[in-house]
Amino acid sequence: MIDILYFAWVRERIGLPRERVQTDAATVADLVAELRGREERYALAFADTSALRVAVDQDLADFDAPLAGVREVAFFPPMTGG
Amino acid sequence: MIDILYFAWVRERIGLPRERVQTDAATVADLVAELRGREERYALAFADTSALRVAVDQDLADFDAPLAGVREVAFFPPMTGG
Amino acid sequence: MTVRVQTAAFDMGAELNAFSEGLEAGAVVSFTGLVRDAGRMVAMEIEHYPAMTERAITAIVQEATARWSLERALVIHRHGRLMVGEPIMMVATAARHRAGAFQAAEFLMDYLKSRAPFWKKEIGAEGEVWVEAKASDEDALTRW
Amino acid sequence: MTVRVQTAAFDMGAELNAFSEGLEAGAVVSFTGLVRDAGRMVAMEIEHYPAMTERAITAIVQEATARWSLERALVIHRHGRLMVGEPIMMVATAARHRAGAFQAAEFLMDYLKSRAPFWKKEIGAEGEVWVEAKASDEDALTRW
Repeated sequence: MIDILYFAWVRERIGLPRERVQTDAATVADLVAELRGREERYALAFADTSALRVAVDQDLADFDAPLAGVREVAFFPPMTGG
Repeated sequence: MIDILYFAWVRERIGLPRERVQTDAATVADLVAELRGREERYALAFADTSALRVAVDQDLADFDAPLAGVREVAFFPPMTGG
Repeated sequence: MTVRVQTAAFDMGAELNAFSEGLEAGAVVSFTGLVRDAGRMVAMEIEHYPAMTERAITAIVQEATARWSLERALVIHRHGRLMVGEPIMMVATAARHRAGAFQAAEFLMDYLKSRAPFWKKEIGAEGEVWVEAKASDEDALTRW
Repeated sequence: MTVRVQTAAFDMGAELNAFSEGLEAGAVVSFTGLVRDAGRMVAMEIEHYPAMTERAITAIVQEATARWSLERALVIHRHGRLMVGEPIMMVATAARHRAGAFQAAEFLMDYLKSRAPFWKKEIGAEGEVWVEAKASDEDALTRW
């Protein structure tokens, strides 16, 4: 089981801030492919991953990051702090 | 008549903060040569003009600046503000 | 090193004074970001990723502290609803000389802009819009 | 634009708050220089050239304001006798974006260091010594 978190417009498009999923995805990219296949709103949110950033267990990561042992994955647009 | 001002260690070496002099010096460099010839303390203060800065009528200037019409010349070491 | 992530407004002057109290360093630089009125904006809403935010900022501050031998560093960043003119965030750095204090503050700002998990939304009379990340902010990181 | 040359101490936090009051700009940078304890120093004495000081600083601030489209700029510089830990001077800049505010503040500092008519003397238990200008400060001007 992995907790998936969504922020900003990713959260708004998918319609929820977090969910817990059962997955055998080996990498973040595999997880994205799985989510895209679920429903139109996921397909829309993940249409262009170059517009997205990902954090794995609260550290910024790449989409090819492995998911073995991971508890939390977060998807969001490029950050706009400061 | 020109007012000559001295600051920081130039003032200390010469022993006064300002004086009024009658001079026919055409440039700052001519004035320096004239002052050097006066007394040992002036010769010491002006021994190395590369260690000095000059302002003419309260604007930073070069040693070859002309003195025609000038009312105030100031000599001091490189500034250390901030 | 102080890192605070909060919804409450803060008094930048009081923060600067508290930061500078008893310093041995000679140079203190501060940056404060204010909600700027970008047209018909009435407020700004800042979302963040609570579990990650302090951790990400702390890592950035530790890097700056080591790199520029800072005596102290401060980051305050707000989230939630902010009005036009209110302070959004503040960075302060204290170093022996001015070059280090300035560089560390700019480094912190560049990293906070693009690497700390905050997202800004402008709330206007006619709707809401997420602030888009600027390519120039991402580019700014390459200088460090 | 505010330029103040004074012997009195000042409250940097109160100055920063007053400076930022009602700004439209989004970015405020401040620099404060404090008397650093350089060994056995007990105080610092700052001499200046009254007729020239404000005029020289004003020219520098005008140049920075034009070059970085500053909404506001502030320079406070003290002279006379200062104790260790006291603020010597302060610069603040307000611009639309952070890059302009940072650059203008650094520019002002570089020019104040080498082009404003102040001379610092360190007063120690064993004597007094004029602070020597650093080649690095003169070099810093070449970047502008």
